[in-house]
Amino acid sequence: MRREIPLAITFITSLIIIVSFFIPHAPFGTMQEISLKWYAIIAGFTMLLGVDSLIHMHSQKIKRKKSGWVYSVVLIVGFAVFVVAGTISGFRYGTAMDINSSFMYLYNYVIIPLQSTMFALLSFFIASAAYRAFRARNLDATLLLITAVIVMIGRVPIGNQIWHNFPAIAEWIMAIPQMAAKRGILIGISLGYIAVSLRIMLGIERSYLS
Amino acid sequence: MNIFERIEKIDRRIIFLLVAIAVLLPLIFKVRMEIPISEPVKKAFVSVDTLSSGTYILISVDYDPASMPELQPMYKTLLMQCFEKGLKPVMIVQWPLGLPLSIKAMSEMAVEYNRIASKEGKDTVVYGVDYCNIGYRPGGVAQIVGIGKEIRDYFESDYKGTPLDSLPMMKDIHNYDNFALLFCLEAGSMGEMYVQYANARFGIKIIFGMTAVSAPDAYPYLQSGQIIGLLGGLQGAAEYETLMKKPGFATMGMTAQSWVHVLIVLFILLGNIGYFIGRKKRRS
Amino acid sequence: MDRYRVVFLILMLFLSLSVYGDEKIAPNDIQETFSDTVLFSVKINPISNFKGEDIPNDAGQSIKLSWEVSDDKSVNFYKIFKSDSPDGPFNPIVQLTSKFRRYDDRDDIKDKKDYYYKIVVMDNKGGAIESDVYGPYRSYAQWFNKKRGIVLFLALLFGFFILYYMKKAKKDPNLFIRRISGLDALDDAVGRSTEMGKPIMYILGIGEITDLPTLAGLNILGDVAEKAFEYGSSIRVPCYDPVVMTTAQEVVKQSAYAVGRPDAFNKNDIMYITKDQFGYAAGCDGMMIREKPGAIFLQGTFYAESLILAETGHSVGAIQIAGTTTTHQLPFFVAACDYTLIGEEMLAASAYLSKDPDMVGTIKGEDAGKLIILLFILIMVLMGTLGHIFHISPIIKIFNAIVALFIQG
Amino acid sequence: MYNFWAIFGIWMAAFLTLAIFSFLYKDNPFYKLAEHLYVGTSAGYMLIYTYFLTIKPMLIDPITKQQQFFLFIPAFFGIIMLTRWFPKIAWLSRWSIAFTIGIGTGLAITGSIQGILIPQIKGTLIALHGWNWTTLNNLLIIIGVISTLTYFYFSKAHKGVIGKTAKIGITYIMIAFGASFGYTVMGRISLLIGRMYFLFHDWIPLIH
Repeated sequence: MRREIPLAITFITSLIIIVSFFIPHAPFGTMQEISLKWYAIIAGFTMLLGVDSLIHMHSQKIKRKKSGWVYSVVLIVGFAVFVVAGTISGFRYGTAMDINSSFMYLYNYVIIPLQSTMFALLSFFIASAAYRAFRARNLDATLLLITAVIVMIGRVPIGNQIWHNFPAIAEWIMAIPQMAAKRGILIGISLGYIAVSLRIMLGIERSYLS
Repeated sequence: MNIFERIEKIDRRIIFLLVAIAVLLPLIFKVRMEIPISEPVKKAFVSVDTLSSGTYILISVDYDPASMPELQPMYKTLLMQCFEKGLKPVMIVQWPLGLPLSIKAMSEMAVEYNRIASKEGKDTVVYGVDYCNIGYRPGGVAQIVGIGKEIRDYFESDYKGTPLDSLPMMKDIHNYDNFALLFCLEAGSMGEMYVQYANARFGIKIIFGMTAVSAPDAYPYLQSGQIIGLLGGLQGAAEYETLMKKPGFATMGMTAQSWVHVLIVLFILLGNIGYFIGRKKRRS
Repeated sequence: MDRYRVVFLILMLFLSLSVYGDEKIAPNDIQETFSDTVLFSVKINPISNFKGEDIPNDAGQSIKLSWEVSDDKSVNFYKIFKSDSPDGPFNPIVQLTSKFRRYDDRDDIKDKKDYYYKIVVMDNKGGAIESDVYGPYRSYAQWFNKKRGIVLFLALLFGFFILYYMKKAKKDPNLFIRRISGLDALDDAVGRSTEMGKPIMYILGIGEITDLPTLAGLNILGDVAEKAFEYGSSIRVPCYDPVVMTTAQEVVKQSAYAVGRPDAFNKNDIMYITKDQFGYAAGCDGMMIREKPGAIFLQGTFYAESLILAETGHSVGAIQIAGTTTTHQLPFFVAACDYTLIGEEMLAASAYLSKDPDMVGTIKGEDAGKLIILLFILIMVLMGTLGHIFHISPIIKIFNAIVALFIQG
Repeated sequence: MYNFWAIFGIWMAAFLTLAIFSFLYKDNPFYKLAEHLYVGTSAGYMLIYTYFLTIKPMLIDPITKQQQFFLFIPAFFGIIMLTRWFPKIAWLSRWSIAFTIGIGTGLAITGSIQGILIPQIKGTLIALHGWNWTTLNNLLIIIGVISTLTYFYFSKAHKGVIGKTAKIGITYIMIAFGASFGYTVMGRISLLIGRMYFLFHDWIPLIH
């Protein structure tokens, strides 16, 4: 019983969406509207799913004093500070998103530096990988590296100064060969989506229920 | 160990230092370079520039601090263009971490434009009359399709909670038909969702402002006419700033970008020279 | 031989000089004059060409009104009135600014009932010019959205082939799937690594158990583990997600039994590192540097951390075979690894190995879809080209008719 | 006039930026502290964000202000999604997951066909006529799409004509990967420029 009902729900809801795509007439149009609205509300709750396991895991780590529990304390404190700041801002401004609220202040001076620096690290890793790992070991990798060099130089102002046609060559590579290959891959991927969606709809693929 | 084997074994931190210096010097000495304009950016600029005053534009802010350096300059330049041409930009946000960025830049550009406008005697822009930000709602694709019928089904109020009907500019605005253009600022795959559903089902014209990582994947949509303009990465932002004759962060950053690219190309060449010499020695 | 490709390549690079041509890069860029985004054109003052019609392909209860205005400079706003009979009481329904040229009337309209409209132009000097009565107009609800007929046809076509092959694969899972050349690379990598007496490392990336590439990675792990145990070598599997770890332990244990060496399986060879992107990458790097594996397999779901893994793997001198479906990471794997299974190749390799009916059926179904699209493009292009070159207008008409079928909306 | 809080904020941001960059030297307590702070603060942000931008505007306001009581049904499905927190009754969440997955698949099938396959195929149906560069470019596009699809065709061994077409296909794919590689490098460098600009403009004003 615990498996049949969910599979039936999945089949019926996707059928509603597909049928109302083709038949705009009375019952289906409104059915699609309602189910899309309900989907949005339920999807809103899924944003909360990760929070519990995170707090649970780290509070366990603190309780049992496992190695690195100090960092878990920092994590929980950071979490608490944001929740408190958000609640206070909510009461003062009606929303946490007001430009002068403490919540936005913390966003500007804590989340922006942390997240943007985390990804800025990648530029260093790319540089060291370019030096130590990217080798033209076969014709494919050679072709890749040559195109990469042309595009990297062509797309930036220095390319234009080396040879004024460089940017146009880089643009040609992007718009013709690169586009054609990406279109081929895109067609393959969307056929894949159709296949996976069909399998889920008909209950052949059930891993999402595990 | 010959010279190349030693070079290949260089410590990673020296490479990191070289990259940091290559970025810092051009920024400090403000070396300025001429920005060549590419076709997709020109098409995007012309599409916005030829709109008559009073036309509504939907700007979708779908990025977070991780892609702020590339997309925030595009967003700011686009807002300045809208204010100058008297267009009516409406901001919508699909990435939770992007909402504060959309709010911050919106108020900064409004203040800056009003400072210039009041000096030149033009009328200033007011929130809720000339521009507004309807914030975020969950649902992703379902919401994109949902607002195709009526925007208020999902966005009853703006990002601060003010009801949409009390914003003067939103009175006759119901769905995509009331917008001449949808300008998507994308760090991820939400742009493809707009193309697959908003453009395919409701026919709204779309322009992409994308991070450099995703820009190459958007060219098939440009060729098939699903989007009518494409800005790619910091270079795209710099080109748009140049077309608007308002050089900002992107234009300034392109010199550093050029130097680091040259540095990385050298790294690739050096690494491969060492590799081929090593391979020839091992074979002989 | 690769000579064939080098020739093609040089031809391609030469053709790139076509950039000198003055034609636009985007070939069939329908040169839209953007004036049509300028919604408002202007004529002499009174309203002309007022039209009301049912909105096609919709759920009814709506009538589309459109009109033209000579000069909207002097217009302050419009007021639209509606009534049930030509001379009946007209009550106002909406007031629109001068920019508007069309309006969808949706408030309490019943299908198949006559409605009459009147539009009043209020100019900014307070004057009002009333138009005469337009109508009757009716609204209808349609049972089928004709514009989406092509979508239904394609959905049925592709759906049929996918389900047909799924059924066929259930009866006979040995449907032909070509041997992916990457699998040979897998085998000799395991072989060379055991010759050097070095361990083998298998990294599944940072996917969850429900991600397709992670499932495919686990299938390939089963085959690699079998080869490793056959050659008497051991296999180390650092994991990102506890659920994926337990599944990997199961897969490797079955491989050990399948090769008849149950004793070779050691549960601690498959261990949990951490569920954090860069922490996991740092953990795997540490293991690579300590144990100096001969072969490293990077098969599964990878994001930005793929760079760090592939670089360290190369620096310890291991043979690296990568495979993922996240297209953004494939360029780095191709540049840094000895062999890479590209996107769907990885799924095909796992289907080839596991002979799992669902996977084999899906791949064959998708292949049918690709073949249809491929042949369709080929035929259409040949038809269109020959039609134009030899000026056979009926062929050109057919070509344009078929292309016109591909509408959206 | 930079008030105290702005200066304090910039110094805090600079400290966190350097703490993350310290990972480049080697993994150290500062990096671990900043990383855990990042995970904690984003989780806190999401909790507040979910209330103010999801639950309040789509559930609480419509129910309290416009008495839309039928919204209790999706609210119920939403709440039982959270039963995943309690293993004993976690199976209840399957109903909501089934509903959302059902909507997702329905949209995916219609979107993939109408939004991707139709326009992308139509973009490749080009009649080649007229000796100009555009026709040449169109020819290259058509060859590219057909050969890429052939490369990813698994039901026939790559021998003979199919083998050659697949070889052309992998050539196109490698060019596309090269282009993406170049663009990705560009993207990552821009992020570093952004952080360097912050460090040496907002914090230590070397850049003006």
